[in-house]
Amino acid sequence: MQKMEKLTTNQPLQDEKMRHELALLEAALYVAGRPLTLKELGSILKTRSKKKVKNLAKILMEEYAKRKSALEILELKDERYVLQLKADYTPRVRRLVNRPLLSSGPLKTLSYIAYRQPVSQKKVVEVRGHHAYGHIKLLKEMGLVAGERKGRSTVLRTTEYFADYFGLSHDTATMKRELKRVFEDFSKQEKPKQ
Amino acid sequence: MQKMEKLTTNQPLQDEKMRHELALLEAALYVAGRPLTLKELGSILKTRSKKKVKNLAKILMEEYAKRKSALEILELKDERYVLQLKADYTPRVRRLVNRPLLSSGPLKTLSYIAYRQPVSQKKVVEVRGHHAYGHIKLLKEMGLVAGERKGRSTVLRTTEYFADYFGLSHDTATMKRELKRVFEDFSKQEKPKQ
Amino acid sequence: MSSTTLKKPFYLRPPWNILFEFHKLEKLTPWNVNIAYLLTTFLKEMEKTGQVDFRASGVVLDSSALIYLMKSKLLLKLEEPPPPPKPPQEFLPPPLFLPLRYELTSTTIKHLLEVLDEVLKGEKNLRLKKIAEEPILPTPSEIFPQLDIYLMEIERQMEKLYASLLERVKGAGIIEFSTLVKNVERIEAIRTFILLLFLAQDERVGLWQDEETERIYITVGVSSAENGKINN
Repeated sequence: MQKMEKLTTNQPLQDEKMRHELALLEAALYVAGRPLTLKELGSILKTRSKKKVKNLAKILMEEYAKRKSALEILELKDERYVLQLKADYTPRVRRLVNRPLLSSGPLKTLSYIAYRQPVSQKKVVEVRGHHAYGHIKLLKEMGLVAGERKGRSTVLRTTEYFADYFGLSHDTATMKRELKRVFEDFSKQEKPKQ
Repeated sequence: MQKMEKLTTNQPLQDEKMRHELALLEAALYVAGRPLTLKELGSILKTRSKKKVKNLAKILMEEYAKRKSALEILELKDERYVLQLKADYTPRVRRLVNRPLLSSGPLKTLSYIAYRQPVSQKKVVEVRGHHAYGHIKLLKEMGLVAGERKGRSTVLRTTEYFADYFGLSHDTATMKRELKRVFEDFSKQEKPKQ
Repeated sequence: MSSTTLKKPFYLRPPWNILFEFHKLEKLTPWNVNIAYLLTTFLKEMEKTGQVDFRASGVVLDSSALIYLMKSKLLLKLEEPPPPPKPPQEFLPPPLFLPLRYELTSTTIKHLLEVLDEVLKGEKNLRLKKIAEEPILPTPSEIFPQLDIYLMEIERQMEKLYASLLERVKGAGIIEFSTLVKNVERIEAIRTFILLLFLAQDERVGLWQDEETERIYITVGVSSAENGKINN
């Protein structure tokens, strides 16, 4: 808020225009429920200036970060932006979601694959049990995991869609580091509660 | 914000607790995407005090109203609360919305249940074919349809969420009249085209 | 020592007692038992005390064999390759919950009604198909739920037949039943006759039969009073 005031103190009209543009961005991100590119956001704002969209998106991101909201706006690797619920709140409100979500079994299999990738299907089933075959099928159907035949075995890894969905790097090594951090944060949060 | 500060200046811990509760409310309203009752909101906050939930909801509503957001929280007449996009923004961002609620098969089954409700599952399957079992499962998971055992058969009807989604009355008889009327108007409009 | 100890045979005292207490024997590490020493001293003691007891010797033999068996089992076990070292506990990351994002959906009430239109057409076809499959006179238990539809259908067929009769006799006149059902299937002829009965009951046509030829005649567009009644 401060930043904005500084920028626009002497331009009340400009300020109002900007507020409207920020609200439009917010509206776009809210209804889409998926990452939007600068181009898509620009088309809503009726501008071709990527720079302008980027600046506005940054301001909106900061505003969201400042107010202690349950929602966050993230910038993904390839200059895409997404509005979503902060992961911390997911377990508490999951049951209000009106669409089928993956249950914790397939999600555990997914995190194992993400963490150990590239990993053989055999290994995944060994660690996660026979149900994992069904989980892998489901995860493939959802486009989160891809399998590649190597000789007699299948090697599994997560897809780019997966990385985007979680706002993670497309580079496997970097992603695994990022995931490690996520898991560590997660265990820290979980333990005191139990 | 001012109100909150006044309330909790001397209770930084209390303040933090309240911020967390407000964020939980926001999370619940965001992911549900439909009006939630005080009871539903209370279950997320793990409280049975409707008064407490109501107070928190009011504070959140005011906060949303203060920041010039594209989103608003409204209190409906039956003490339900909803987070939604302000109507002004809909036309500008509508073209980003391209995912249907349901694919055509399940939507057909839903429309039939809505029109004929309360209707036995047997009858639905008879008219819609055996795929309808899967459709009904999905519709139940999505909270659009509810089933009730009556002797040896299951009677299906639509839920309040269904009514809210399509902007219809919660009262079944009224809803059916509304649907019938809209349907007749619709058929009249459609015919000249053919 | 008390007198009871003295009465006990020597071999129930240590170290030989171990050979007589199987439950203890099984718990021992067999390598700690010196069988040769136990057996030699057992024999010497027996000679010395003169307490020769073959049952005791038998038990000693049995116990010795058991200890040897335990030793050999252990030896065989040593031959087996050592179990592979347990792999370090695999780290199982917690479930990765997908970020929740609200997404406005594009389905409107108009879509719902569009598909409803199709579904209701399907329902209607199904109903008609059912009627066609059912016998003309449904079994009594089914009459009631289907009655309206059944009667509606009869009426529709009656109108159709009446219209066709009017056309054939060009407004008013007589037509022979056999002419009416010429080249139609037997079942269709029967259906037509039943419909004629309904029409006759409504006094819209007259039916009569020539007693000699047994031919049936239908009068159309003539008042019922002038018509003959069906002759049996």
